[in-house]
Amino acid sequence: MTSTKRQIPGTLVFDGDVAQRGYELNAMCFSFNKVENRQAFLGDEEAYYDKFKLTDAQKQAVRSRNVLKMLNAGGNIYYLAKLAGILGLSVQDVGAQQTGMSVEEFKARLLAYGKEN
Amino acid sequence: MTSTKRQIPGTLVFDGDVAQRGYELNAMCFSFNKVENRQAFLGDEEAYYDKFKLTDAQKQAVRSRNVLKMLNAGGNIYYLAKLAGILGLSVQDVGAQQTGMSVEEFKARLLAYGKEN
Amino acid sequence: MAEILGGIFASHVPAIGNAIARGLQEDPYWKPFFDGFKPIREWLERVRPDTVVAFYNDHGLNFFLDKMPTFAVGAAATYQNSDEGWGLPVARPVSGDAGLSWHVIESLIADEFDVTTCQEMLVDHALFVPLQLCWPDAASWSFRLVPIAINTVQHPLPSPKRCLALGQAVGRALARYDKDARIVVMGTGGLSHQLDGERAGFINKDYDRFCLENLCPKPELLAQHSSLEIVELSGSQGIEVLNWIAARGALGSAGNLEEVARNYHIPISNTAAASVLISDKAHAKRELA
Amino acid sequence: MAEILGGIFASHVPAIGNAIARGLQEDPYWKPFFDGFKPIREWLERVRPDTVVAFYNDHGLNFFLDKMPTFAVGAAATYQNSDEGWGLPVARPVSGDAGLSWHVIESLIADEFDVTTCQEMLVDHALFVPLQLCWPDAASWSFRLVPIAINTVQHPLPSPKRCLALGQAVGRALARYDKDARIVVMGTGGLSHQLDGERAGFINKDYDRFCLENLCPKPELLAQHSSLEIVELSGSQGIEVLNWIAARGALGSAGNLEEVARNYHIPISNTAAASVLISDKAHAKRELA
Ligand SMILES: [Fe+3]
Ligand SMILES: [Fe+3]
Repeated sequence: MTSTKRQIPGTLVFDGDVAQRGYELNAMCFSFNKVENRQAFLGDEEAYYDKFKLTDAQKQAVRSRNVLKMLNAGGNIYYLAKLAGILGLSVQDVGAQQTGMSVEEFKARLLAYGKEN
Repeated sequence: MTSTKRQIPGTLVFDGDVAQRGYELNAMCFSFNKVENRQAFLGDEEAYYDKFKLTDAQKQAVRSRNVLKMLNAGGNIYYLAKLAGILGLSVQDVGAQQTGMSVEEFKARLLAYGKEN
Repeated sequence: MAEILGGIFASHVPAIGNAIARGLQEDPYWKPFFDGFKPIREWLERVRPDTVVAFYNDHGLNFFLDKMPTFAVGAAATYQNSDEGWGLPVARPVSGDAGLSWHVIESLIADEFDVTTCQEMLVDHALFVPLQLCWPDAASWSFRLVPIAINTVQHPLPSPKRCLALGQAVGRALARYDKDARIVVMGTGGLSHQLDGERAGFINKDYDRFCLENLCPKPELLAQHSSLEIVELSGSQGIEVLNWIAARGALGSAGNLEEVARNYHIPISNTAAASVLISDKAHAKRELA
Repeated sequence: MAEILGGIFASHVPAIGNAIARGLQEDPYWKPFFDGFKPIREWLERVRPDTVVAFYNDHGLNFFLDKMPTFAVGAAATYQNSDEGWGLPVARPVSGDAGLSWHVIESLIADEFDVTTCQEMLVDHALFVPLQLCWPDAASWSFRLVPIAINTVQHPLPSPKRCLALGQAVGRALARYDKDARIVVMGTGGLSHQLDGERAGFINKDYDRFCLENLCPKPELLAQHSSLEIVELSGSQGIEVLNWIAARGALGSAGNLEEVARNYHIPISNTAAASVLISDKAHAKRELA
């Protein structure tokens, strides 16, 4: 069904192709529901990558703290949000990083939506 | 939907009512996919019951090695089969016990099906 | 006999849970959103439901990609919240209504909905945040819950049309339930928002207005788009409106319904946040008589 | 383009796996059953499939009652067997065909089947026993697998009618697949047997004959009963014939099909055991041309 995929601007649809690519990364993020796993990650990131058999692209994306790269490596935002939490990033921080804005600009844009008619 | 349930002779349909009643027992049996759990059960049955929070009816049924009692306590045969394995019971042993036959009689009955026209 | 009193529709982002934990209801950023729940809480005090049937989506607490159901119906005795990884306080557990759950499951399978049945089910902020908004005093929670999870995480998602049909089938099952139950239906999530990608921060007020205008009188209009069309219109998390569509389906025919309250406020976190209360007129009449 | 070569239907009880492990194929008790696979193996050598799409039911290896799907479609790169608790040797893993799996999943969700998607999935004897019967030399397994699990464990089960429709929808998806694939469909389990209750050891030859007679030409007759009616007719495990019904659905219209081999033997363990091979005439004609 790949040939007829709908293209949505600025949006990577998390479908089977992406889900296959990102399985290990998402499995790692899913493990962060448990505090001992979050601590293990913070204690030794590289060992934790290997425990979940992350691909090189996934490792590089996480090392770089770049959310767009994590998405391209197959990460799903519902699971990546748990990693963002560990890294101390709010959803505004994540939004700003992906859109190339400062966090203040990103927040101002959201507030502006509320003020326009 | 309890009022309109179909009654099938000699058969306890594993539906929501039974599944609720037997959840802990079936969870215990599901754990027997792992050899270390089978060994833990064999090492200390009573402690293993408590680990899975078996109800008194479930404990009594397993202690008695009586399959019909296990079914009445909510056990599902797909999971109970793993317990039967630990107890060294074949499906013919289990069939004989439930039907009140000797194992030889039970096997003979199965063979007879094949010989009749 | 069971009766459906009405339906509550509410956003569910974790930041709201955080604001509740920190007591920010009167803070200028939060007040316009929290105030939307005043009429809902007043209504709930009046109609006294004892059962909540809630459509929501799991955010990676109970379900992972190893076994991702399209529709999952809870059939547990109790629903626990749990650590989701980002520091939200763990909510008090809620009692289940396993008898009603199994009635709904029997009915859905007979109607050819291929649901996954969950006798254990951790429930995340997507349900506990709206419950806290509606019943701020968790210590007094006396209602029983039937949670129904819809996949909004991994495409292909169910179509809006299928979600509406699921809700309608749940509504028929509830109407046939022969035990006493005063039921409120709930749909959580939305409205437009997107957390991921170059389009992060996307909000579409026109589409949100379209949803709010048509939810009560013409839900079939919300079901005219495909799921991918809604992702485009409403954002990759705006698709959580599937939960609203299913919940609206459970309320049945528009002729019996009345919109009692509506609130829409931007922004809450990255989200166009909303709350809606729809009540069943027939129930209201019975109460007066 | 993908083509469906035919379908294989086979019992799957663990005792068969045991007999294979112990090399009892020529033992007088086992020979009448194993001999039924000779024509199937010959046919497989001739048509050389590279893909197996298999309908089966899990026996408590991959799924538990915490999350019990009605229909689950595997989308893994590899399928592992694992210890089921009763001493069967663990089978060699099989490669998945994740591309085909996702194609089938997209198609099923579009057709309003609410499947659970499994990117990891342990597969039990119910699939590995039939694979070993068809391809005794596991070292040479070169086909790729798409497993589809049907709930036969916890009622309410899907209706036979719904299972037939599921199979038909899978068949349509396979026919539309635009990559090369030589596909064999498989349905495992049955025929009549019952392990539990005072009726343990129950076998119903009349009902089994009815199934075998109608499977190829008139599968809709097998779908005329409810699942509970089949439990009564065929035993509480005889209901595994749901897998056969779905697999038959995937083969499409009877006019294109031909029954090539059939075997029925009582008893294997507590079961009326059977095997059937149905081939696609159109494919056979293309091969000759
Ligand atoms: Fe959400
Ligand atoms: Fe079986």
